[in-house]
Amino acid sequence: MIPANPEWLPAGSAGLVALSLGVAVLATAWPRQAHRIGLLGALAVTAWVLGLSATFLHAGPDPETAATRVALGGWEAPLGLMLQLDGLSMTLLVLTAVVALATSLYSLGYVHDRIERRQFWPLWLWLWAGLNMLFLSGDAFNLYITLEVVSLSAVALVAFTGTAAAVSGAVRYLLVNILGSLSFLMGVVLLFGEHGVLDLVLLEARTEAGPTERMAAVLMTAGLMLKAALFPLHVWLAPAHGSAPAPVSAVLSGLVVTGSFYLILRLWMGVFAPLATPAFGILVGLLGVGALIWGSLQALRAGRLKSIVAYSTVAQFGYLLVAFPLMLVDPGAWRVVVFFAVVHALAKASVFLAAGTLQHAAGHDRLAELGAVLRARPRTVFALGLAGVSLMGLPFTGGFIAKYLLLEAGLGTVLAGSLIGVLWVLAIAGGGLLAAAYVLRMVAPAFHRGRRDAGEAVSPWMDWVPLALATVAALAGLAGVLTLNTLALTPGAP
Amino acid sequence: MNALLVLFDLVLLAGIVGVAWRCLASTDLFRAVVLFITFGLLLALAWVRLEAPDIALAEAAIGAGITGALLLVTLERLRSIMAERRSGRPHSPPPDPTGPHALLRALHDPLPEHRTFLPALSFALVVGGLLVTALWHQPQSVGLEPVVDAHMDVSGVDHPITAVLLNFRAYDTFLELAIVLIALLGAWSLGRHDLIPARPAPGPILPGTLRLLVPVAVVTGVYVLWAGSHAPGGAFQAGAILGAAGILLVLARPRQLPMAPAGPLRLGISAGVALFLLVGLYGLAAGHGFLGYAEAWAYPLIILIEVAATLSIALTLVALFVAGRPAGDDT
Amino acid sequence: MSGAALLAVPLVPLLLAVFIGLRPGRARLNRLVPWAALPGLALAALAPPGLEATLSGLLMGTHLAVDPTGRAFLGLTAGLWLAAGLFALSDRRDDPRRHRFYVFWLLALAGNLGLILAQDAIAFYLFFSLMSLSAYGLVIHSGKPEAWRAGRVYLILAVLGEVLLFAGLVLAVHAAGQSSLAAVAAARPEGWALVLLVLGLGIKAGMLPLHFWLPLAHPAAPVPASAVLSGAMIKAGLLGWMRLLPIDAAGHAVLGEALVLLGLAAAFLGVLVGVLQVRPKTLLAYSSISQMGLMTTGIGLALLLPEARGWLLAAVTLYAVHHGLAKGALFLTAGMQRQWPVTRPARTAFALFTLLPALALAGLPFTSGALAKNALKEPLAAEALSGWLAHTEWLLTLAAAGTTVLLLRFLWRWRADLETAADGLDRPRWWAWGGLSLMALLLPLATLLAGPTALPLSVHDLYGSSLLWPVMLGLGLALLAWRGVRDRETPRVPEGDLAVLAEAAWDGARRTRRRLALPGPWPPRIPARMRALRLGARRRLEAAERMLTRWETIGLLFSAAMLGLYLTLLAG
Amino acid sequence: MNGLAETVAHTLAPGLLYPTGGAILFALGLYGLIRRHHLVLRILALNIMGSGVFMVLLGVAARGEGPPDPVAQALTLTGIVVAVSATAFALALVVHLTRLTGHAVMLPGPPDDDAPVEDISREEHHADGGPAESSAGEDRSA
Amino acid sequence: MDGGWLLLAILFSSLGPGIAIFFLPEHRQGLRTALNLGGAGTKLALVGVLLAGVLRGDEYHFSLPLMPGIDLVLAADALSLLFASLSAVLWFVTTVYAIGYLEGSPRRSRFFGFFSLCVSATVGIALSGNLITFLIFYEILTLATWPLVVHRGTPAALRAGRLYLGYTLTSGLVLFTAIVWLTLLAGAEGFTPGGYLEGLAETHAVTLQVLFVLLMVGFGVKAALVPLHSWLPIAMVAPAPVSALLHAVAVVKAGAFGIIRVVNDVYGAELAIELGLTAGLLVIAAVTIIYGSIQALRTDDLKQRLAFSTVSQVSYIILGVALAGPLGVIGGLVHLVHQGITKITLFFCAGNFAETLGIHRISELDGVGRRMPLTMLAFTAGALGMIGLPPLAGFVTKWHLGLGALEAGMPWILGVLVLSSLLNAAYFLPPVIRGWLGERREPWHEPLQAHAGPTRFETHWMLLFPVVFTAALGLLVGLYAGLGLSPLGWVSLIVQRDYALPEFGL
Repeated sequence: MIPANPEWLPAGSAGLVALSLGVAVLATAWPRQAHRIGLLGALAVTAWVLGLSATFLHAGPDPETAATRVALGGWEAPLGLMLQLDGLSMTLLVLTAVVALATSLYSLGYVHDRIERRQFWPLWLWLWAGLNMLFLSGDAFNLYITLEVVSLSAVALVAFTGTAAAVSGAVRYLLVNILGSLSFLMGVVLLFGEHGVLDLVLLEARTEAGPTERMAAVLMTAGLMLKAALFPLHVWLAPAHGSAPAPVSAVLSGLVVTGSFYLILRLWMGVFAPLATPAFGILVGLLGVGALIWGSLQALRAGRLKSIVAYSTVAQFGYLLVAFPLMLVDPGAWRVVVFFAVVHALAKASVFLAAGTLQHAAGHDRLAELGAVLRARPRTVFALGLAGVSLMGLPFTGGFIAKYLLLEAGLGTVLAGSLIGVLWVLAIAGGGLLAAAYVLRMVAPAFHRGRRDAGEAVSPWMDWVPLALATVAALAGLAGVLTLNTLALTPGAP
Repeated sequence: MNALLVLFDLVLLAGIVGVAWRCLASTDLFRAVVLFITFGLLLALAWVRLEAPDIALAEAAIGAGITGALLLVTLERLRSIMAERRSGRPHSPPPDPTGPHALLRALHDPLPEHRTFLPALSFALVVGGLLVTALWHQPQSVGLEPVVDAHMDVSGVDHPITAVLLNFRAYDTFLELAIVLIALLGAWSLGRHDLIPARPAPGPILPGTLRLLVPVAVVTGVYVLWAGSHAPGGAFQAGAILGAAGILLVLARPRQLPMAPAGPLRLGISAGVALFLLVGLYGLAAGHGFLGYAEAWAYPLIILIEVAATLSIALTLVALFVAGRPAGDDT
Repeated sequence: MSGAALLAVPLVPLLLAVFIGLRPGRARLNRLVPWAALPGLALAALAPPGLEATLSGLLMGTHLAVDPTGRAFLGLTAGLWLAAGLFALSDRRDDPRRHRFYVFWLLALAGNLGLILAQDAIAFYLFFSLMSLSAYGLVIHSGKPEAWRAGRVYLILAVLGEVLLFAGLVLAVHAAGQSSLAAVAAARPEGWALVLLVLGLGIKAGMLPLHFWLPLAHPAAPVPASAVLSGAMIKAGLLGWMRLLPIDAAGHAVLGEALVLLGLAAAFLGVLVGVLQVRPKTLLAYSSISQMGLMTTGIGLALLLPEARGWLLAAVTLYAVHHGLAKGALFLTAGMQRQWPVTRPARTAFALFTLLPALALAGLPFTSGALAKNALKEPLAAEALSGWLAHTEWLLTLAAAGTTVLLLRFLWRWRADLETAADGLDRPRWWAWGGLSLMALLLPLATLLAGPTALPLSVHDLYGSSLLWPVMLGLGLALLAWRGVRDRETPRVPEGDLAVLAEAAWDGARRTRRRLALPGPWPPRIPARMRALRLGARRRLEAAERMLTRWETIGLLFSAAMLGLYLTLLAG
Repeated sequence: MNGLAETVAHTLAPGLLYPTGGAILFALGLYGLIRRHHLVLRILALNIMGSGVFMVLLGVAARGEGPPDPVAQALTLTGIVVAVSATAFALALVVHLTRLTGHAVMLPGPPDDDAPVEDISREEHHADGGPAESSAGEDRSA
Repeated sequence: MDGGWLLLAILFSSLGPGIAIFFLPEHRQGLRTALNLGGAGTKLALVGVLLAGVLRGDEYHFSLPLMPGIDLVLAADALSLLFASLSAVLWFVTTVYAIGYLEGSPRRSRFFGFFSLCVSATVGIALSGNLITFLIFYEILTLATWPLVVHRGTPAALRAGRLYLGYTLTSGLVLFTAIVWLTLLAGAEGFTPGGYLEGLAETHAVTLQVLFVLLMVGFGVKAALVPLHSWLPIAMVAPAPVSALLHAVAVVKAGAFGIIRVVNDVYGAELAIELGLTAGLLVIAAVTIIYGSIQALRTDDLKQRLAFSTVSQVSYIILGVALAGPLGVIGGLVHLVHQGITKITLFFCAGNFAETLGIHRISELDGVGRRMPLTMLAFTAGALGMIGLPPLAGFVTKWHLGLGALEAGMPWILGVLVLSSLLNAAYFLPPVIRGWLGERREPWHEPLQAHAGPTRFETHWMLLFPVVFTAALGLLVGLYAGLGLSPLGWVSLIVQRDYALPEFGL
C-alpha cells in the first residue's frame, strides 16, 4: 500500500473534477459506447473519490491541514476560481459516489434499449460530474453555473420517459429551477456589488449584517429552497420525481435535492452566518414541521408508489429544516444535519431503485394493483423495507443514528431553556411515526394474502442493486463516527 | 454629469421596462416574441451605454438573435401542432384514455385573474423595492478590475474580458460550454427532430439573399472570433453569428434538412469541451493547475480553444434550432 | 430412606393415575386402584414414631413426617379409601368411563394422603389443592346436569378455599419467617391470616355458612366417591385447623368461641335442614355437616380450654376417625340398595351392616360413636365455661337426638327403594361395606387397646345415660314425625340451601350486567363513517396539493417565502 | 437644495440607475411569471428576470470612475449563454409537451393516481421512435 | 473485549441462519430445517458455555462505538443470562414447533428468516449492556415481529399488524426520546446494579420522574400494561408459534425485561422508591392483572383468552419488580421464566388444537382430552400453573410475590393476587374441564390429517414434542425450585448480588 500523502489532495480534487468531466465528455462524443464508458467511469470515479477520502482523512485530524483549496489555472482568489475540499464536501462527494455507482449499475439493467442508452448515459454522467463540481466549488458564481449544469441535466433526465406526465413534470421542474437559479444569481450579484469578490471564503471574511447581505441571503436562500423542494415550495418535486425513470428519481431525490440543501447549509454556515436571527430559525423550523406533516400526509394519500417515495423526500427534508433552529442553539449540530442528509440520500435512493424494479416488473406503479408483484419479489420488498426502516429512523440503520443525534440536539435545545424546542423534539420524534405509516403502505401489500405474479423479468442488476444499497443505508449506522469525524475536518465550522 | 446622458438613460430604461411590460402583457404570442426581440435589442443598447460592447454584441447575437429565432420557430411549431390537432388528421395519435387526455380533463382553470392580481403585484413590488433598497445602500466597490488589470500581462491576451473568460475563470467558461451541450443533449433526448413546419416553397428571394449573407456571416464570425483576443468579440459571439448563418440555411431548405452524419456531428458539438478539457488536463499534468496554461502557451491555446468552441457553439445552436436529434444518431 | 417411604405414599397413587391415564384400555391396571392406598395404611400401621424427611430440592424445601395425629388420620384415610376403592371397583365395573373415574380417584387419593404427611405450608397446600381439584372429577363423574351443577358449586368453593388458604398461608408464613407448619402455628397467626386460614380450610370442612357444596356434591357423586368425600376428604380441613390454628397454651378465646358457635349451629341446622330432605345421600350429606359441626366445636373448645387441648385434640381426632369410618359405611349402604339379598343370613348381615354405622353415629353405647362422644365431652365436665358456653355439653348431647332423627329419616327413605339383587350378590362390595361397618365396633376396641397417650380412655367411656336419652328422644321425635307429617317427594328446603340463594344472586347479577351491556373485549370496529372521513380527508389533501402545484401558487409562495425570510432576518 | 441636487445626481448615475432598472425588470419578470399561463410567456418572463439580473450586474460593474469591471462583464456573458441554453431546452420541452397534450400550459397537480407512467425500461417502444411517440415521423413522409 | 466474541457468536448464531434462510428458495426444506435447528442448537450450546462462564465469575463484554461517546455494548450478567437462556431454550422448542406447524404452508423462508431475526433481537436485548443498545435491539424486535404477526395475510392479520406497529412504534419513539434525554443527563452509562442516577436525584428529581413515566410508557406497550395492551389480544391472529414468540419468548418479555432493567439497573430500587415511582407502577400492574383477567373471562376464543391472560400474567413480573424488595423482585424475575414456559405451553396447545382438530373456541373443546390426551395434559399443566397451583411454576412466583408484598408492607397486593388467582381459575378451569370431562357427540374434523396424512401420535410429532417438553419443564422448574440451578435458584443469586444480601430465602 502506498501511504496516503496530504500533498496529493489538491491534484486529487482537481483530478476528480477532470475525471468526471472527462467521462461525461467521452460519453457525449461517443454515444455508442456510452454505457461501457459510463460503467468504467463510474468505477473509476468512485475509486478516485474513495482514495481521495482516505487521503483526506489521513491528513486530519487538524481541519486546516486536511481542508484544501485548489486554485484553478493557478489563479488564486479573488481573481481566479477556487475549488474547495473540506469535510463537508468530502462527505457529500463520497455519498455521491456511492449512490451514483449504485445508480449506474442499476441503469445497466434498467436502460437497456440501444437507442435510449445513448441518450441516457451522457446526460447521467453530466449530472454526476455536475454534482461533483457543485460540492467542490468554492466560488459564488461558479456555484450558479454548476447548479445549472446539474439542473439542466436533471431536467433532461426527468423528461426522459417522454410521457405527458414526465414532460409536464420536467417543464415545471425546469421553470422552477431557472427561477431558483436566477434568484440565486441575483443574490450573488448583490454580494459581488457590495464586496467585489466572488470567492466564498473572501466573502465570508467581508460580510456583516447589512441590507445587501440580508437581501442576498433572502434571494439565495429562497432560490435554493425552491430547488431543494423545501416546504411549501416542494410541489414540483413529486411530479418530477414520480415520473422520472427510477435511477433518475433515485439520484434526484438522493443527491440533487441534497446538493441544493448543501448549498443552503454552506452559505448559512459561512457567508450568512452573521445574519441568522432566532426568528429566522423559528420560521425555518416551522416550515420544517410543516414539511414533515404535509409531506407525510401526501405520501399517505398518494396512490402511486413513486409518488409516495417522492413525497417522503419532502417530509424527510423537513427534518433538515427543523435542524436549523437547533443549529442556532448548538452550532455543532450542523454535522448531524449533514449526516442525516447522507443517510436519507442512501435510503431514499434505494427505495426509488426498488420502486423502479417493481414498476418495471408490474408495468405500472399503482400501489393498489401492485400486490401480486410485491408478493412475488421478496428481495425487492426487503430492500424497500430495509431502506424504509432507515427512513423511519429505527435501529440498526443509519437513520437511527441520525435521528438519535437530531433528537439529542433537540433535547439539548429544550434543556437550554427554549420553549419552542419542545415542538422540534415532537416533530423529530413524531416524524418517524408518519414515516412508518407510509413505509408500511408500500410494504404491507407484500404480506397480503393473494395472487403472486413476478411480472416482467428484470435484470439481475435491478434485482440486487436496490438490496445492496439498502444494506449500505442500513449499515451506515456503523459509519456514524467516521462521518462525523470527516465532517469535523471543515475549517471554520463549529 | 451630463444631463443629456441622464435623459438618455431614463428614456432607454423606460423603453426597456415598457417593452418588457408590453411583451408580458400581450395576449398574442407572436407579438410578445417580437416585443421580446425588441427588448433584447434595447438591452444591447443599454449594455453599450454601460461600456460593455462585448455583452452588447452577445446580447444582439444571442439574446435577441438566436433566442428570437428559437422563439419564432417554436411558435411556428406550436401553431402547426395545434392546427394538426384541430384538423384531426387520421394519423395523429388517437386519444389515449389513460394518457394526456385524462390529465386534460382534470386540467385546472387558472386562478381567476383578480385573485392573483393583487398578491402578485404586491409581492413583485415588495421584492423589487427591497432589491432597490439593497442596491441603493451599496458602497462604490472597486470590483475586480484592478486585479484583472494587474494580471493582464500574464494572461496571454489583450482583451480583459477574454482574459477573464478563457484564463482567469476558464472553469466557468468551460462549464458554460458544457451547459450549451447539455441543453442540446436534453433536447435530443426528447426524440428525433421533426420537420420545421411546412412553408410555401421558398421563393427565389430567400436563397438569393442567403447566397449573399452566409459568406458575409462566416467572415464576420471569424473576424469576431479573431478580434476577441484584443477587442470586443470572442467565441460566443462568433459562434452565435455562425449559428445564425446555419439557422438561415436550415430555414431556406425546410424539406431537406442536411442529413448530418452522426459521428462527426457528435464530435463537432463536443469538440469545444473536449479540447478545453484536454488543454485543462495538460495544465494539470504540467503543473499549472487544472485549466491552467503556461504563460508562453497561453495565447495559442486560448485561440485553439476559441476556435473549437466557436465551431461547437455554432453547431449546437443550429442543432438546438432544429431540435431533436438527427436520424443518423440512432443508427 | 425415610424420604422414599414417605414420598411413596402419595407417589404410588400418582404414578398409577399416570399409567391409567396413558393406557386407559388396560383393565389389569384398574384392579390395582384400591391398593394404591395400601402404602398409606402400611405407613400408618408400621411407621416408627418420629418418621420424617426433608427434601430441600423439592418445592423450595419439602418436609414430610408422620406425627400421632397424622398417623390416625392416615390410617382412617388410607383405610377408607381402600374399602371405598374395593367398592368402586365393582360399582364401576360397567361404567364406560371408569378409567377417568379411577384417574381422578387416584389423584384425589394422592392429595389426601400427601396432605396428611406434609409438614410444611407449601407441600400441604400442594396436596390440599391436588385433592380438592381432583375430587371435582369425582363429583361430576355421572355427567348428569345435576352433577355438573354440583360440580360447579364445588369447584367454585374449592378454588375459593384454595386462594383463601393461599393468602392465609402467605400471611402466616411471612409472620413466622419460615414455612414449616409447626413454626407457623407456633408463630400464632393473627388477624387476617387467622381469618383466611379458618375460612380456607373451613370450606373443605363444611363449616357453616360455606357448607352448601356438600348436599349438592354427595348425591351427585358416585357412591364410593361420596364415601371418601364425606369420610376422608372433608377431614382434611379439620386436620389443617389442627395443624395451623394457634392451639397452644395461650389459646384463643375469640376464635374458640366463634368456632364453638359455628360448630353447634352447624350441628343443629344440619339436622334441621337434613330431615326435610328426601334423597338418602343428601340426608347423609347434611348429617356430615352436622357431625363436622361437632368436630368444629371440639376445635373451638381446644382453643377455649388450653389446658385440655391435648385431650380435646385427641378426642376430635378420634371423632374424626369414627365419623369417617361410619359415614363411609353409610354411604356405601346407600350404594347397596340393589343388593337386598334373598337368603335369611344374608339379610341379617345386610341389616347389621346397615344399622351398625347408623347406630354408631347416633352414639349408641359400645359403638365407636359412644367412645368418641364421651371423649369429646369429657373435659367439659371439669372445666367451667362461662356464659352460654356453659351449655355446650348439653347441646352436644342433644345433637345426638338430631342425628338419630336424621339417620332414621335416612333409613326410611333408603328402604323405600330397596331392590333384590338380580344377578347374585356382589362380593367385593359386600366385603368393603361389611368391613367398614364392623369398624364401628372394632374402633373402640382398638382405641382402648392401643390408644394414644393423650387420650387415656377406659371401658366405662363406652356407655352412659347421656348417650342413651338423646337416642331415645330422637326415636320418639322420629315416630311423631312419621305419624304426623306427610312425606313429600321434593324436599321442603331445596338441596344445597344457600347455594340456591347464591345462584339466584349470580343470575341476577348476570342479567344486570347484560342490561348494562359492557363492551366486549374487542375494540369496536372502525365504523363506516371513519372510512368516509378518511376518504374525504384524502380528497381534500389531493385538492390542496393540486392547488399548491399551480404555477401561480408556486410563484406566490416563492415571493412570500422571500418576504418571510426577510422579515425574520430583520426581526433579529 | 444642494444636497437634494446631489442626491438626485447620485441617484441618476448609471451605477445606480441601471441596477434600479434591473431590479424593476426582475420584479416585472416575477410578476409576469406568476400571472401568465402560457409556457412561452413564462419562459419570456424568466428571460426578462434574467435580463434584470444582468442589468444589475453590469450596472454595478459600471460604478465608480475607472473602466467597468471585466469580471462582471465576463460573468454576464456566461449568464447570457446559460440563459439561452436553458431557454432553448425549455422551448424544446414546451413543444414536446404541446405535442403530447395539445396545450402549452402546465399540466395540473401531483402525479395523477390514474395516469400511468410509461416505463422506458420495457420493450414496447418502437425502436426507431425513441421514447417520444409522436406524429413526427408521419409528418416527414407527408 | 474480554470474551466478547462469545456474545457476538450467540447473537449471530440466530442472525446468520436467519439471513441465510431469507435467501433460500421455498422448496429447500431440508436445508432450511437444518439451518433453523442448527442455529437454535448452537445458540443453546453457546448460552450454556456462557452460563458456565458467568457462574465461574468470568466477565464478558463487547463494545463498538456508534456515535461519539455512545457505544453499542454487549455484556453478560446474571440477569441477562436469565433472559438469554430462557429465550434460547424456548426458541429451540418454538423452532421445532414452528417447523411442524408450518409444514406445507407457503412463504416459509420469509417466516423463518424473520423468526430468527426476532430471536436474535431478543438475545440482543438480553445481552444489552446499556440503554441505547437495549433500544436498538428493542426496535429491531418490533420490526422483525411485524411480518410474523401479519404472516397469514388475512385482513384480520393485517389489522393486527397495523395496530401492533402503531402501538409499538409510538411507544418506541417515546422510549427513544426518554433514552436520549436520559443519556443527555446522565451519559451513556452501562446498566449498574442499584442504578446510576443517584447523583441526579437531588437536582433533577422531577425530570427523573417524568423520564420514568416516559420509559414506562415505552416499555409498557410491549409489556402490555393497561391501558397500552390492546394490541396484544388482537395480535393473537398470528400463527401459534408466533403467538408463542410474542407472549412467551420475545416481545412481551422484552417489555417486562426493560422495566426490570430500568427499575433495577438504571434507577435502582432505592431511588425508585424514594421518588415514589414504584408505587405508581404497582398500581398500574395491579390494575393490569385484574383487568386482563376480567377480559380473559369474557371471551370464548381460546387464543384470545390466552392473550388476555398474558396481559394479566406479565404484570406479575412488573408487580414483583415494583415491589422493589428482595422477595418481590425474586417473584417478578422468576415469573419472567415461569410465565414464559407456561404460556408457551398453552399457546402450543392452542395451536395443536387448531391445527389438528380445527378447534379455536373454548366451547368446542368438549372431549378433546380423549382425542389428544398428551396435549390436553400439557394444557392442564399450563393452566394450573397459571392459576398458581403447586407444584407448577406459577405457584413459586405467586408465593414469592405474596411474601414480597408483605415484606414491602403492602398486604393489599396479596388481595390482588387472591382476586387474580380466582379469576385465573375462573377462566382457565373451564377449558380444562371441557377438555377432560366434556362429551363430544359428532366425529372430529381433522384438518391436519386431511393435508398431512395420518400421524403416529395424536398429532404431528413436531407439534407434540414441544408441548410435552415445555409442560414437563414447567412442572420441573416448579417441583425442583429448591435446586440451585433452577430459575428460582438463579434469580435468588441475582437478587442476592443486587441487594448484597448474605443469605435469605424461604
